[in-house]
Amino acid sequence: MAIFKDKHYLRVKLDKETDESLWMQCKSCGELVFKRRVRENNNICPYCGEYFFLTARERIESLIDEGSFTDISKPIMAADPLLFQDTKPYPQRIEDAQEKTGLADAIIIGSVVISEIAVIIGVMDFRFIGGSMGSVMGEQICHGMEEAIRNQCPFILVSSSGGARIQEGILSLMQMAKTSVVRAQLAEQRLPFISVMTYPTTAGVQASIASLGDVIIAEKGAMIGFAGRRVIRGTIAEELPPNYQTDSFALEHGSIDRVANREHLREELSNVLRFFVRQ
Amino acid sequence: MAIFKDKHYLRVKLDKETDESLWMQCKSCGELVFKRRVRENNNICPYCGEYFFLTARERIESLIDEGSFTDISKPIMAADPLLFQDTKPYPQRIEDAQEKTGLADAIIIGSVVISEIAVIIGVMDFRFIGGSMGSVMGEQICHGMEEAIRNQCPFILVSSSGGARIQEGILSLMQMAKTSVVRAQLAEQRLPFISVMTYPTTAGVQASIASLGDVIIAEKGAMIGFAGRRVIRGTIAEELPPNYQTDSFALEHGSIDRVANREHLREELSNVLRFFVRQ
Amino acid sequence: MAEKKAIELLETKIQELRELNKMEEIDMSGEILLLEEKLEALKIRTYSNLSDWERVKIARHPERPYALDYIDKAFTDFYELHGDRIIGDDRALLVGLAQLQGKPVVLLAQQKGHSTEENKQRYFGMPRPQGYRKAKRIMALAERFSFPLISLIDTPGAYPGLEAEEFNIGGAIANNLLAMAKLQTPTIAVIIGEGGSGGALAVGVADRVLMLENATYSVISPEGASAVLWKDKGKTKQAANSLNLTAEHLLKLAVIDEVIPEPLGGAHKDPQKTIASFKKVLTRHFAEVCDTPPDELLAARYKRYRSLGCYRTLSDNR
Amino acid sequence: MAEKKAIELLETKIQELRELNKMEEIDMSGEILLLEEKLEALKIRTYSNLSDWERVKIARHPERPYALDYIDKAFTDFYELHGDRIIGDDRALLVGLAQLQGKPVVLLAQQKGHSTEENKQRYFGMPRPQGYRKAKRIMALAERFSFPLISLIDTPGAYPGLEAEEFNIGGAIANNLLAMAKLQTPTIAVIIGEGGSGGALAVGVADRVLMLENATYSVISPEGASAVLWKDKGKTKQAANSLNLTAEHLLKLAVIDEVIPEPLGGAHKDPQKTIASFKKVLTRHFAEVCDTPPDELLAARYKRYRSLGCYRTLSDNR
Ligand SMILES: [Zn+2]
Ligand SMILES: [Zn+2]
Repeated sequence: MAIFKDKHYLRVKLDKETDESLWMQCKSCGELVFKRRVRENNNICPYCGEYFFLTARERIESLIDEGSFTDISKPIMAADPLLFQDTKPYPQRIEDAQEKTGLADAIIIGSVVISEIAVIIGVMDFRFIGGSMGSVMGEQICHGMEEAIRNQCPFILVSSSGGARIQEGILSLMQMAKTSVVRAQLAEQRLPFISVMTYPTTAGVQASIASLGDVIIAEKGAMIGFAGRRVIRGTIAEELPPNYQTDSFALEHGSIDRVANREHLREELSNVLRFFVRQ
Repeated sequence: MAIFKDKHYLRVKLDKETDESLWMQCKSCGELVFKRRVRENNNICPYCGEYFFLTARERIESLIDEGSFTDISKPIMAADPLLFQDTKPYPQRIEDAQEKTGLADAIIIGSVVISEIAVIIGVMDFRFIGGSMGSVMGEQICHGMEEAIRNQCPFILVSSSGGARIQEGILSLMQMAKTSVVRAQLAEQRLPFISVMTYPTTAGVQASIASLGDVIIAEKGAMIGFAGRRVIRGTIAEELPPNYQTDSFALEHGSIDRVANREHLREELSNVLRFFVRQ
Repeated sequence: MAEKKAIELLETKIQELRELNKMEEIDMSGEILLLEEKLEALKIRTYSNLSDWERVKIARHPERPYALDYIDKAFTDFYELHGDRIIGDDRALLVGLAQLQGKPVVLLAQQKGHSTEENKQRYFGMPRPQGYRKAKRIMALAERFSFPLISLIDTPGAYPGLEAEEFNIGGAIANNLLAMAKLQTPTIAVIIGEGGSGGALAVGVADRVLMLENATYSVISPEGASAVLWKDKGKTKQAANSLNLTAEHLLKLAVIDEVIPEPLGGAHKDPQKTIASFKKVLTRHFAEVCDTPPDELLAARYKRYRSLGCYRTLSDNR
Repeated sequence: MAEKKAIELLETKIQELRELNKMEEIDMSGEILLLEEKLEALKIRTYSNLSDWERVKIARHPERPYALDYIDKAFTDFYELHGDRIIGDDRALLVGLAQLQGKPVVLLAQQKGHSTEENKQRYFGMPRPQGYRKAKRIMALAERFSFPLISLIDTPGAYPGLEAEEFNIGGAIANNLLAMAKLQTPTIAVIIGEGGSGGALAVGVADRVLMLENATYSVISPEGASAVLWKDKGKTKQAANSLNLTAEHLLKLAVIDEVIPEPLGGAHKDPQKTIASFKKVLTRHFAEVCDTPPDELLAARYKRYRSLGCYRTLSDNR
């Protein structure tokens, strides 16, 4: 675990795959695109508008005033309380994910400035075991909210998660309760919590902290819901509409406040934050 | 208005029609029934079980410990703030209803005992201009809740109303707000409010005080809802299910807590009150 | 009717003279002034004695400014919030954040459609339970952050339909009344068009209730009253005149606090002027409620609604 | 398997001897005693080392007592309340008032069906948003009247289906977690059968969390874990053993406070004894929480959930 040599262990390194070649082919439209151009375009294909995953660090950069990010994540990483082993031991899985992402776990907590407003932000990284929420993510989210309370500033959470970290069993389930009780403290303090749902915000994360925003904004193209297509088809063989669990489905059914394109998300946050922060 | 000669102006006299003959024909099954037998049976047809209207006073008697009723209604009656005249002047309509029912308006407020528990009860009388809620009913309901606060006892409201008293225009609409603000006081005082919905509990009454019970019990056969069949068919020509706005419809759609047969309503109230009254 | 035609003719004539006046060699300013005076007099004669039924028609006029027109012009930075978090997002009752005089406020706005397509989407301005529950959710937000709440009321009534009944529209309205009774933040309601019964009141319990001059607010529509009370669809005008549904009447009945003047002939004759008038009155009340301690507001709100109604006391010996 | 057969045989034999014993001239009591001792030893050997997967099967046993069995026997005067006041009345999550030791309590109870018909009605014990919102409504009632809240948890999970998604089941669960975090009344949750993930937790945030000996509580079913992690439906047993989903494990992980003993072989072997055991443990905790000032309860509840989880601290020089 050489990546943890300095205090800034959460600094994101460029994804190796990204560096191997200068060009990539868009999976959606098939066009060959210069990678840097995609990166500079918020990981959106300049030809067809398809969104590719943003790493947590890229996401942060895309949302904040330049250079305003300070990593304030707690210096923690996953333990292995259940000595869990599926196709590989859990510690091995963690190490692999850390190597791949340069992250300690699937979330970064940052102190940042958005349109001159200081906020605490938490951003998930889907590359890290599907952005799954285990003890570390739960603790980091709570830590983020507590930092917001300490600084009396807004809290933003950008979700990208398939749900709970199964390898931590019941302890990952308990993170739903844990983040909720701290969220109650944030409400008590009358501090705003803006929840941003991106692809995907599902299961345990959607059924807890992500759905508890004072304002909930979905990124265009997000997947939002509790039980996935596969589970529903497996359980009850029900016909599902084509827009099932898309951003438009969530908006139509009243689960979220707004949908924003990735390129407008920063402005969106700036617009909503202004109401909550007394100048 | 000779009926108001003494202080006990709200004492119900027997409905004249009831006294004209000893027998009545059930509209539902067609059987000829001895009227007294119907009356003693809570105005339920002993042959087919059809419910006939109960007067407010009959309703009270059917629910309380014998002899425990004291009329504590405010000594008020309708004014004519709008000088309203439809097919007849509003004061005339009021006088006719008073003559017919022996009531000052469409509700009685009583101090009563149910299974040895002292409660304040409000009971509407559908015979009085369709149990419509005008300024008097609004004031009486508030008065009843305030008496419950004064006595620190539960409040029960038995609704039987087609909605607002149109002849008082906007002032009747305002009774929805008026009863709601006083209901908030009752909640503040942590005193229970049991709402009993009978045939019919609709429009302005259903969309305000009647729907704000801590527990809502419908009498079997009640009609419960906001917009009547006629309005809906007039506006949008929609197909309505046969059980539209029945007690079963309300239960199925989660608008009420329970349905009770008329003959069990007293026991029902006794059962629920026991939870809220510390012995 | 004849007077309205005359007004239109005069207006056309004045316009023509103005065109002529633009040519350098012709000076018609004297004639124009004369005609304008005549027009003003005629307008006053025609519009200042509008019957209640005529006002009903003005309140429903399809060119009358709707909620979003006020939001666009009298507020800044409208940021709409969607959805009740339960069932759906009602398009007849919009909610959101906005700024008024540099202060954040929460808006509840009943919005009619300008086209058939839009009206279909907005259910002709008739909110469903989804709308009322969205409003209730946003009331909680207003309370948490001490945002004043401003309602713009313009609806024929709550939507009557099977789905609405299935989703307990009566209960939704009732719970909004209760929520607004207790809401720990300043609240202002403005009836800008039609104040249709419980569907209007469900967002209308407030510390200040203001009303446009030609808006209406009624327990039932004149058509409904005509059918229910007279059993005769032809008594609509009579019903309108009986219901006391205009701003003038409601001020006397102490149901509203102030009438917001409209241009002669109604808001649609000059939307800009109407909205300016709206803003002027609103901001005055807004400043007042924002300066009042919350406890006082709640006590006054309680007193206001507790005392609404009109009845006679019975003496013992009558 | 062979041991279970032996147990059944022994039980039959003892029963036969008891019949014989009833005849006056025959005294078999010595033999009976002997066999009973043998049976007990065999049972202990068989059942006290149940694998986690065996416990999963016991937790799901169709003859296991369900919520209403506990309500009937351990509480009095159950008075069910129906409906979420919004959409409908869920039959997989029952709520109501009841008395426990002469005190009124609010019950939340996940109820499975005993027959196919009943299971259809109860969605196999999988609550829909209607159920969770009904529970939330009743939490507010509990708070208003300071009724302690007791949850009986027994569900494979929240209902996965289109309707549930349309009605925002995730949001409904999330809002229950938040409500239970803040609830100003004593709360106890008892996992009596299956504690299926978020669907269980949504009524399970409490001051005390108790669990029947053979109940399970897990972030995912063994079948689900097998499919997701091993991509192999055959790894169910292995998944069950990995998930730490039994009461014994959960006590060690500080997720639950106490294990409620079951009769040997599981609750279904002796429901009466199970319910007595349940009542004994429950009432002890009930007395404790009722005697604790609300502020203290809330502070302890906060601390409890705030500290759940297990992670390593990174040192700077690793
Ligand atoms: Zn492309
Ligand atoms: Zn009959």
